[in-house]
Amino acid sequence: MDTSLIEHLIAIVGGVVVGGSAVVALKNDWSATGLDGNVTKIMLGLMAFGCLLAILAAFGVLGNPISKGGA
Amino acid sequence: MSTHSQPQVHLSAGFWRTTAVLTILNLLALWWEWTHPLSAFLPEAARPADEIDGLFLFMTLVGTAIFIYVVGYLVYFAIAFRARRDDPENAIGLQLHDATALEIWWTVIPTILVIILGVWSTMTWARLQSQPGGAFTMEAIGHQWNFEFRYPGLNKTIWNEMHVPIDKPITMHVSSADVLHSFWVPEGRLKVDMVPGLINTIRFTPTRIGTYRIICAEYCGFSHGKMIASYVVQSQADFDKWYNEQKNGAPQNSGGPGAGAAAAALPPSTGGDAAAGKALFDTKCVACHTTGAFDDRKVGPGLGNVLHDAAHPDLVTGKPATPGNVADILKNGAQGSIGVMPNEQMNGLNDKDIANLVAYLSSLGSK
Amino acid sequence: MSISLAQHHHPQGIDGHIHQAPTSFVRKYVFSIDHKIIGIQYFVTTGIFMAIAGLLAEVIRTQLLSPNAQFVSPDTFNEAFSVHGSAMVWLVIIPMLTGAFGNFVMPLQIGARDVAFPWLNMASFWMFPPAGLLLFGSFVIGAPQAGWTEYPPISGPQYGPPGTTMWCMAIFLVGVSSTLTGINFLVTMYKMRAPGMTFTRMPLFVWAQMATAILSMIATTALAGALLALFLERVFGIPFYDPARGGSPILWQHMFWFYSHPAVYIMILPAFGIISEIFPTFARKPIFGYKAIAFSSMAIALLSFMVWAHHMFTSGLSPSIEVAFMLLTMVIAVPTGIKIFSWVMTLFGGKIHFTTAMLFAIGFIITFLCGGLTGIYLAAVPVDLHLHGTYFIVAHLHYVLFGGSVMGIFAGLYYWWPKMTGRMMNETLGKWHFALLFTAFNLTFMPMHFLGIMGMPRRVSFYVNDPWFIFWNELASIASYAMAGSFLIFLYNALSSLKSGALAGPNPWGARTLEWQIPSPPHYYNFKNIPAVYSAPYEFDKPLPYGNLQDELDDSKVPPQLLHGHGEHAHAGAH
Amino acid sequence: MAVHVAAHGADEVDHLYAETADLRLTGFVLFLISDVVLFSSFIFAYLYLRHSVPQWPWPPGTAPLDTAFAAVNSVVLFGSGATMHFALENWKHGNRSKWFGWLIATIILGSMFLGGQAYEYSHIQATWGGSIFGASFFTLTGMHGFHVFCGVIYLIILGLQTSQNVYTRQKYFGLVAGTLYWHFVDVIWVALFFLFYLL
Repeated sequence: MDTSLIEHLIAIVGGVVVGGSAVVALKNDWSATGLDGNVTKIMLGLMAFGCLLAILAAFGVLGNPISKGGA
Repeated sequence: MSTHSQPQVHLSAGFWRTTAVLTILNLLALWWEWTHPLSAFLPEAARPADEIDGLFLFMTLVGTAIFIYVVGYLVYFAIAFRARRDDPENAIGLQLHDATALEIWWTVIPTILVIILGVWSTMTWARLQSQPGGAFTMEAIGHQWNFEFRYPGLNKTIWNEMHVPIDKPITMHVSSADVLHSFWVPEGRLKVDMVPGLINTIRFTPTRIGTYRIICAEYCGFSHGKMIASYVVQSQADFDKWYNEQKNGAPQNSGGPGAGAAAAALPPSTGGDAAAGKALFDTKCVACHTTGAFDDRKVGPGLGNVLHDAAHPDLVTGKPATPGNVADILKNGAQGSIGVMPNEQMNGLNDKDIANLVAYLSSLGSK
Repeated sequence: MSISLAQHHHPQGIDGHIHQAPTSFVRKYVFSIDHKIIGIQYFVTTGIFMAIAGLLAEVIRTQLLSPNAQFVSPDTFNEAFSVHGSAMVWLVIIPMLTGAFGNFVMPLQIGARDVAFPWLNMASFWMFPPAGLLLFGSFVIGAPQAGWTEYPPISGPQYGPPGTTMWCMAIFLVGVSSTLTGINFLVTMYKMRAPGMTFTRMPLFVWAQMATAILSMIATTALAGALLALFLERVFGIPFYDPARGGSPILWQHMFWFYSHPAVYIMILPAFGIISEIFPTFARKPIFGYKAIAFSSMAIALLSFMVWAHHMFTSGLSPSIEVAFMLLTMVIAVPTGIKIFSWVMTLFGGKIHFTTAMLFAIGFIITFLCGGLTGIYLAAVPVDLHLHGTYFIVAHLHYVLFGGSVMGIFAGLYYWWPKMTGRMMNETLGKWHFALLFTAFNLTFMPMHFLGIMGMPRRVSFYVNDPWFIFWNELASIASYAMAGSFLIFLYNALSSLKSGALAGPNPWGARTLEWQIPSPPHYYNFKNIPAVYSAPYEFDKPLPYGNLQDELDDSKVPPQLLHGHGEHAHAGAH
Repeated sequence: MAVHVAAHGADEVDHLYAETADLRLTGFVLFLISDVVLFSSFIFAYLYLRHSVPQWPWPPGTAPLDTAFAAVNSVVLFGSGATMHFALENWKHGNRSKWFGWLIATIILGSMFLGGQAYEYSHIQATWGGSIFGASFFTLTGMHGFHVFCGVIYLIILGLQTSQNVYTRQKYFGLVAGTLYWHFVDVIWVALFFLFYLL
């Protein structure tokens, strides 16, 4: 099977899984207080955003057109 | 601190007397500054200058007023409210925490002044930007440590001498061949940095016939302080005369590096007088060089056996150590690892001097 | 872990919990974790650096005695002013105001037993001596020559002397150190104030230190980036600034000034704080407009991040950007003005005691005001076109950094000297020091305004052979020697005070802030009991607003007649 | 020093611990902020250089970066962030075995990211010193990679410490710091991923 295809599958599936868990964690921690609690919330949010970016990239919505393997 | 009960403040006669004195001082100072604008000391040789001087004068007037009043009251308060000898040791001052009205005043007034200044500067700056250019467009290029000028229709470059016709709006593109320089004509209040890899544009109109200084105002190395050229404002007729001379005359080079040097024939490296060369070496070169071995450096290497050194067969230019190549360095200078060998212009040498120096250097350590 | 546990004393923490001072010389004076010792270490180190950098300044002035002097070669001259500038900024003024004064005074003023991270504090100090060695040591292999700003390409691999790389390393080290100090102080001031010391009860010096700490924490890291990039370009040839390979010299100017403009305020805000302590104390009245001064510090700190490009008006930025930066820069004049007016008004109706510290504070206002006003010229783009890169800039920056920061440093030194050493300095000598320094300072730097306006660029080892230029340059040089002389007076005064100065007692000035309510010099643990704070610090007509201080002075080795400072009298007298 | 601590009742010590942990947390967050500024200054440099040339990557002819692969690698790193979060959660709930499991997962994922980056480096034709493209890309991602590397080492140390009961269910500031730091390298990567691969 084509490595590029595998790459995209991993990126999308992984992105969904990780981003999903990040969102869930964020939801559970929503009530957290204190400096560490709030910082963690910010971090989790940004992480979920990163996963979204990864998924969009894999779908070719963002970034340069899908290229094969390394250069 | 509004919680504190504010004590009664009444201003003494001394305060009002001081105010009067300061006001008189101020009027005198402002009158002097008004009658002695910058142009009285530094002529205005280009169009933006008058605008800039106007702004300059405004700032000076306001700045002086602020300075005199603030320092005046500071000193007056300090003296008037000093602890007297007969005061009890634990005497305390007026327990005054703030005075809202006063604070509003000294916030609002500076704000207004800042707004005026900001608007005025912005408008001036906009006018400087939108100056007419284009009677002709020339180029200036900074080199270590010379200014190169290029004129339209002139197939060669002019070194360190910028001729412009009076009352003609000129557009000039400036850049640099090596490091940062800055093109500054104090009499024109003109300054723009010469940045390698970037072309900056400056527009101005010469307004006063005469010869003025072009100074490099951005540090550029060993001879930064001597990187000075002349800004010659001429009548249209004189300018045309000069321009045609340049056009028809032999391709001259005013001893600059780069193009100028390339055009130059290799300077004479033979037939020099070693004795004269020694005299010259002992007055000029010794500033940076010894006649000892290579490692006997001051700034540059020892030149005792520059032409006979098995350990250093090549010169700093990477060329073999021949009299010709030494003469080349003497003429055009060279970039060393920890410093720079200035060119002949910087060292005030002519071809004969160079020949003499080469002869002297060849005579050294040859045994 | 357990070590650092035992080091921290939050006010609400275990109050009775006091440590024995370390006994071994090394742990006590060399690798000490006591903020007071570290502060004094900073004073000594930066003092030495200041002497060296000052001598370099005299080299510069001596060269400029005549238009074509051969006192030193142009290369040496360029090295001299470059290292002078770098050292004065990074090795003298910044560490003196944050490391030295901040360390010694700030924890005492907030009623803490030490800073939040004493070991980190020690580490930050010990980054300084190596940095100094790197910078001054660069002379061995050819020191940097492009001034303290080191604009590429002339500081880059192709042109810059080898020592420029050492310069990068030295400044990087200083940067790390002052970032860590900033973090350390910020946590200390935020978390470790004595109970009852709300933000608006903090002495103004602490406010200034807080604004400064924020700046050094954020801005200095940006400088680290710029330096790292220059280092990579010089050592590994990575193109950031090299135009030949697509890099941009202007990029350095942006990255450098994004730090170095806030740095200007790092160098002046603590001096503001010092002045704000000295004026109330010696005018015997509360500071005028406490909140205005405190908040204007914060405003200045905030604005300082948005004005960096006013150092680049001739570099060829787009005109609209230049206007934006010009206007933002002018705005800073307002909070600065508020400060100055408030200080002047603080003298109004006072009972002013003319101690040396007070004289320096007054001198500070005059010279700093002058520097501030010339700053406005440079803020306006059109005028800056004429003045940029000239001796006018040199004059302006020395009026701000010498007439401002250094005057403030001396004011603070004379003020807190008794607290640091337990002994008084000779006031007469001190006043001579002030008179000579103030006169010589103005004679040295005032002419530079004229020189710059009339066409003398900065960083030149030659100038036009013209009697007018020669006259003012000679005046400046000769006055600069007098200035050096005044430093000798101070040195003698300090040393003889250490040897045989009169005992100071806890509160020789009758000051109201916390550090003066405990013995001089303070005990290793500062406070026997963490004090409680009931009100603002400068209320001379009220009793001292502190609790838990009853027996602080009992075992201090001070003659009984000195045991009660003026502060106590004022308090008694108000009843 | 330990003596001093022992000299007080357990509750006092806990109180003191809470305070010191609080101080350190604040200090650590401030440290992370200043580290963000360090990255920001290089990001500014990258954007400035990129803006100063007509096309990107510069010089023309440089092959663009492989977005798809980077996306996978990013997901790996983000995943490690999630696992680290779960690890700390489990520690807070006193579940040591799960803590170790998630911690080891984090370490593995982090190492995988580093491996992926090494692979990417070896397949890019642009070189570090060759162009402003290489300069900005390798400097920034290299700096980030170095942070990740340090993070992996840090996590391994934390693992060893917990196995030797350095931390308790009440006193585990080191673990909080480790987690925050790891989240921090994640978040920095979000920025770099977007700026280099998607912009």
